[in-house]
Amino acid sequence: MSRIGVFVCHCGENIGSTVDCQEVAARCKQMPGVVHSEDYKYMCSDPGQSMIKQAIEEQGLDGVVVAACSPRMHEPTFRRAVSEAGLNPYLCEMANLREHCSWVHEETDSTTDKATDLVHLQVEKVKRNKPLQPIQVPITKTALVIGGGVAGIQAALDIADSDRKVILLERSPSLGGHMAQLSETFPTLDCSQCILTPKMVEAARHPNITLMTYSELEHLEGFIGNFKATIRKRARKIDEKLCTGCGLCLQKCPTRKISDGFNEGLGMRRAIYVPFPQAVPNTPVIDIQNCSHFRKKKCDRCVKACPTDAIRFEQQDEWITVDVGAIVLATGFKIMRSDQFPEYGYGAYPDIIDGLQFERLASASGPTQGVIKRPSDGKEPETIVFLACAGSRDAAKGVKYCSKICCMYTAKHAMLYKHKAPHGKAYVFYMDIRAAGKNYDEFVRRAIEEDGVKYIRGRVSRIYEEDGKLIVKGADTLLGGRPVEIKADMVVLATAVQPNDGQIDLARKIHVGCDEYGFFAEAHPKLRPVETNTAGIYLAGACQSPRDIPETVAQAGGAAAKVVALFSRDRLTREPLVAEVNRRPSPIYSDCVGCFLCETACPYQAIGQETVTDRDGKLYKTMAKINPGLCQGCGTCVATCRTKAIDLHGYSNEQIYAEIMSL
Amino acid sequence: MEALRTKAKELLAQGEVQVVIGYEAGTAGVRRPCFVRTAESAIRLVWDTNCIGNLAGYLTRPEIKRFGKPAIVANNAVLRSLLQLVAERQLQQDAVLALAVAQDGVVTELPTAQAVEDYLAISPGGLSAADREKMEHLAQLSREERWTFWQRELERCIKCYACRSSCPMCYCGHCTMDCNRPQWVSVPSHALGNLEYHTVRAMHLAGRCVQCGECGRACPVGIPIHLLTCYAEESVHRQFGQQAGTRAKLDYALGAFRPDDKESFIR
Amino acid sequence: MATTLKISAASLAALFAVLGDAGRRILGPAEVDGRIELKAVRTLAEVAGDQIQPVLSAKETAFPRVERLLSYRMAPGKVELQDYDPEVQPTVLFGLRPCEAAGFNSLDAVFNWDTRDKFFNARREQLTVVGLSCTQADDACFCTSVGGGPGSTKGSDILLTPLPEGGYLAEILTERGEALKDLAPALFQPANGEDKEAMLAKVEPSFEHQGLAAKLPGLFTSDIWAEQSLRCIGCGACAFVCPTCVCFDIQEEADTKQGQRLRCWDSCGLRQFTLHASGHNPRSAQSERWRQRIYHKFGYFAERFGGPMCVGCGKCSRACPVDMNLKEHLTQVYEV
Amino acid sequence: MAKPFEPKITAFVCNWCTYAGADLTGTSRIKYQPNIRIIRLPCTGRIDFMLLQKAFARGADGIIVSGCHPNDCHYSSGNYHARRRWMVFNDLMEFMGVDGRRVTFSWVSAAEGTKWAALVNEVTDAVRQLGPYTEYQRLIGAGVA
Repeated sequence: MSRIGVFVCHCGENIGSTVDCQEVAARCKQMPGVVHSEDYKYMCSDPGQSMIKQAIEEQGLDGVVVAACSPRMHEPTFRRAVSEAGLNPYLCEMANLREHCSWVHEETDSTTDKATDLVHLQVEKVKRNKPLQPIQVPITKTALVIGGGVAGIQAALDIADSDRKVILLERSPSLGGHMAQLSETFPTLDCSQCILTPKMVEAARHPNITLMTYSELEHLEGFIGNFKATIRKRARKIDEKLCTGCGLCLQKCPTRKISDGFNEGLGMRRAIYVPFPQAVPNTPVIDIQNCSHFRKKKCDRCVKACPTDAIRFEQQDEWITVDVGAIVLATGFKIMRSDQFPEYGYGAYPDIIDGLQFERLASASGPTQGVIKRPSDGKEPETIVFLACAGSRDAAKGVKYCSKICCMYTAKHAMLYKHKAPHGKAYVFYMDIRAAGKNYDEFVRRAIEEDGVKYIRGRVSRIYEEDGKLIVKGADTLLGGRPVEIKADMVVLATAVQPNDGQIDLARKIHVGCDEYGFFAEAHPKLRPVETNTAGIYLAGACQSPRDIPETVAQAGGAAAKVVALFSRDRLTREPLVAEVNRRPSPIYSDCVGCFLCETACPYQAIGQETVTDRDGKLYKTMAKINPGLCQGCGTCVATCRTKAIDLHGYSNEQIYAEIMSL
Repeated sequence: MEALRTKAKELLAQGEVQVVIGYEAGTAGVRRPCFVRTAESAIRLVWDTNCIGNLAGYLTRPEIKRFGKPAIVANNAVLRSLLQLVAERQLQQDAVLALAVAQDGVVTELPTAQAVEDYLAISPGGLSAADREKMEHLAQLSREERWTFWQRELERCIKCYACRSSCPMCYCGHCTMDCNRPQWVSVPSHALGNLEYHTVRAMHLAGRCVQCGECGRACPVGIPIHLLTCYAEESVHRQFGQQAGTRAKLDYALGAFRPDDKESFIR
Repeated sequence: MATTLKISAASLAALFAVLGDAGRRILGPAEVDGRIELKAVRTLAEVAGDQIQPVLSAKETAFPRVERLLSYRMAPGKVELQDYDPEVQPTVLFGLRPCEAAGFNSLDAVFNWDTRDKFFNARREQLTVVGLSCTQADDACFCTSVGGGPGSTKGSDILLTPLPEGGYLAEILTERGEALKDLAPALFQPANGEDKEAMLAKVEPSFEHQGLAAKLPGLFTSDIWAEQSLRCIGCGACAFVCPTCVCFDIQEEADTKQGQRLRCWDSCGLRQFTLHASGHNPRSAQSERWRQRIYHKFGYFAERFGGPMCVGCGKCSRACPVDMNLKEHLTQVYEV
Repeated sequence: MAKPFEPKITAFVCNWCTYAGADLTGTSRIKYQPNIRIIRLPCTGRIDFMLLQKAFARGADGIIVSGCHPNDCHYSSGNYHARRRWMVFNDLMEFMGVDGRRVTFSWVSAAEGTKWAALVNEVTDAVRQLGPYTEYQRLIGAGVA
């Protein structure tokens, strides 16, 4: 017979005012197996915890139910207390009398009845609890950072500087990400490349960092401390070891008119190319969709031009498997494209551009060498209209959130334009100016007050072309909605920041959650902002939600700190609430029949197989085996298993059954 | 029938298989399972339209496995069971030689699961027209009438487990019904125990039932229990597309999902 | 004490009304949705005529498939037990075949062997068996091989045998039968040397049960059990329909505070029947379970009670999903 | 006078969304009817249909099953597996004539404290309206001699 102790907490008035705690404690004494039951004002307080410990020692309790607040609140507290009294911590359960009872019901008999039932449920459960030992797993002290933008670079450098190995993965041919495309950065207007490229170079040269560009994560299995990542290294068609980055091949390539992605379609590149002059690594890539060698089976000019014979048309993609202990997701963002806006012509007008295109126009290394020119005719615009919140905070566009960076970069864009063309006119349509950040509001004020950018509060309802001008029709809501019409030469849309392409697929591959928009979900919005719900996978930068550079860098450092903290230990301790395939004496060995229907139901690939052989080594039985390191304890396999050979520690069949039977 | 006997004789004589699982003449015209282990006794085998039982259940029984490699006289139900058993790793791909017998008595040797799959692709079996009619009739009744119908039927159940024992997919050594810690399903054949038993059985066969109807035929008290498992299987097929016993590779609908699975009842 | 009388069809029909008025429940073979079941009837017309026998046996009337033995309630430091006394209505089992009627003799023997089973006897004492001799038999029948016959009086309180000229010969065999007759003595007439055998079915003996019993000790290690049981799928249908099988399982249905103890049918054919908690199973193969079934019925039981625990009704053979024909199997054993 | 009928509602919820959502209901002090008893499980994927069956066998008049919205599962796909299982179970229950109005499946996230309270109230009211589930409860003890 069990010896269960029940401890009913009043939580001050929180429980006590609607539940008759004394009565609940008295009724619990009548429950079979309960040998001790008492109530107290604050069970979580020191004296409260001492009561529990004392009862365990004096009464020889073999199970404890604390009827108090939500177990999500104080379960660790009471489990610790119980273990300090020498009882296995997993022999303690909590009945949620506060959040699920006293706070949601009035003071009536039925509330006290319900409280009693809730305790009874846990009493029956705890009788069937088993002492559990934490699971220890080793840690592979190498991190995988996915994404080679500023977030990934920073995270990789911070981890590498702590003397841990890092694999930095980038899907494009070069590190740099969106930051490499930017002209100047707010609020200091320092040149983006000037501050980023040294970091890129440092990352590439760092002895602890293995750089893998033009590569993507294909498959991930494993668990915190013990991931196995399969990486697809795409063929550049260049022998990276031989290539010196001299660039002769680039000049000889006859296919020149390919829209240049780095320049956001505003420039051209060749079929063999380096995305931008400061690319890291500085090794070209052959774009086989456009290369004549692959399209027409002729042309080998690059081969002839190459002084080191580094061109490898036959080169194939490689799949590389690496063991890593932690993963930082820094996959960045994309922006909504201007063709998403019917009211602005669905992208039909070439002079309606998005923010990243403007960055390229303003960049000294851009297609116009930093001179702002209209894409349509190359003329320098005399009037530019900037539209903030293009798509953001717009439920109809599926983007209910604020993209956060647009207010600042729009001010920056207007300011840059005014610096380049002091006589030009710059208008900004905005909904609200959100410039919360160090020196941010000052920056916007400067644009307005010093540089004469005209801010109009209101939305633009329509843009159309007339006589070579873009007619921007809007309203000034500060002037009572007075219609405003501006004849502009160019319009810049500060389009919404969105999760990167393929992010949801990646999330699924690595088993992390996404929010409703597809941004990676953090484990807790406030208290665990750089962790995901999958242990060992951390977040940095705009893949989680829109962020500016300082925030991104700070978060990357935070994620790196988490990785380094994880790697500071040799072994990892995990909660033992995992599933297990039962064992029986021979000749049965287990109730598992080896149908492996559970295998695909497991979200973590934690189910493998085990063979049982007889004394002569002959195969007797093949059955499922759950890797306790991989298992996260969801219990989907338990519900799938027909023979009930699988059970889940902490939520076992016997425990749940007993709970139901107590009702 | 002669073709079958000749084939069996040949296979046994050449030692290609050690046992042929087939049908023989039983009491009063009944066709019952038999296990032919010598070429001489191949004469026992019969094949006619009365050979409707699903013999595949014997493939996983230790008593039969002991003989060595089996050939099995196969109607469509046997073939589908065979594929599902391979998918569920209860049989190796080429562990069984299936002897598919057509209406005209022509015997086709199907040595691998792949061959069975190809053969079934041409002539898939499925729910019989009579069963489909019964099922549709039930579906048209009101919810209360269906409840009454099933309660009246299940009342007769004596829990002899003939349904379970006859089912080729009920190969589990330790059935849920035998779990007593905890006792998920009431053992006695009282009203609750019977309802629980048959619900669990149907759920456990959802996505796995090859719709052979063997359980219904086996029931000594004539409960059309196969309608339950067949319905669960139909439900899976209708909602998710998978069909048990059509592929040798496991494709268990309830061990998979699509993020956009459509339902209309979750609030 | 046996007296032989006669009763006309009309009088028999009238007897039903008398029994009903006397508060007797009458159970008889009747048609339900095309099946023959033993069910409550009020008139002779409801009783199915042209049929061999129902699938399930009448043992359920004394040994139900699930019956409560006791219930209990737990409180801190104590358990309150409550005994259970079955309440049974006086019942007439009308139209049981002689084989099924004979089955009650087996049940009586087991349930009163070393201890008087309260539950069985409470129900059994309320039963009056009115047997009805067989005018037809099928390939499963073998009563004559196990000491019975289509007109055997074993186990019946009254045995009715149809007569060619109509009506029935009524053998009043026991006090219970006498008491039933005395409810309406005027409905019966004295017999007049009618030929009981005239309409009886012909069931040729296939083997001889004492001879079979004598053979068994030497056949324990024979291959015949494995050979015969190859197609056996190990369900419990045979035992559950059998009028003499008495094995049961005790189940406890309980929650945290109260529970009841139930007795349910069980079968030696089921693998779990002998499965130990350790995982060891002394009868792990189906052949061993099949052998046990035969040995129990024709060996051990016969040693203890002087005759086989089988009435040759053939219910098991008819219920078997894979045609395990008992007559055929026993004949094989006998002929070894 | 006999006490008016109060339905017995059993809920099976996942730890990460609905249990947390119900916690939020509490923290927000939103009131709902006290008929419900919650059984906490790690994930809807753990919720075997036999749990529901057993709850009815214990005399539940109504059952709530709830977990994370699709795409929000703490275990990434436990709820998707659960959804499929329920889709078949729901269908089978209907075929067997079990009263589908007695079982409510729902998604309640950790942020939906209000939804939880509304759901519990709706289900409690609806089941009170339906009355005790006598059809099923009649089975308890039936068939025992």
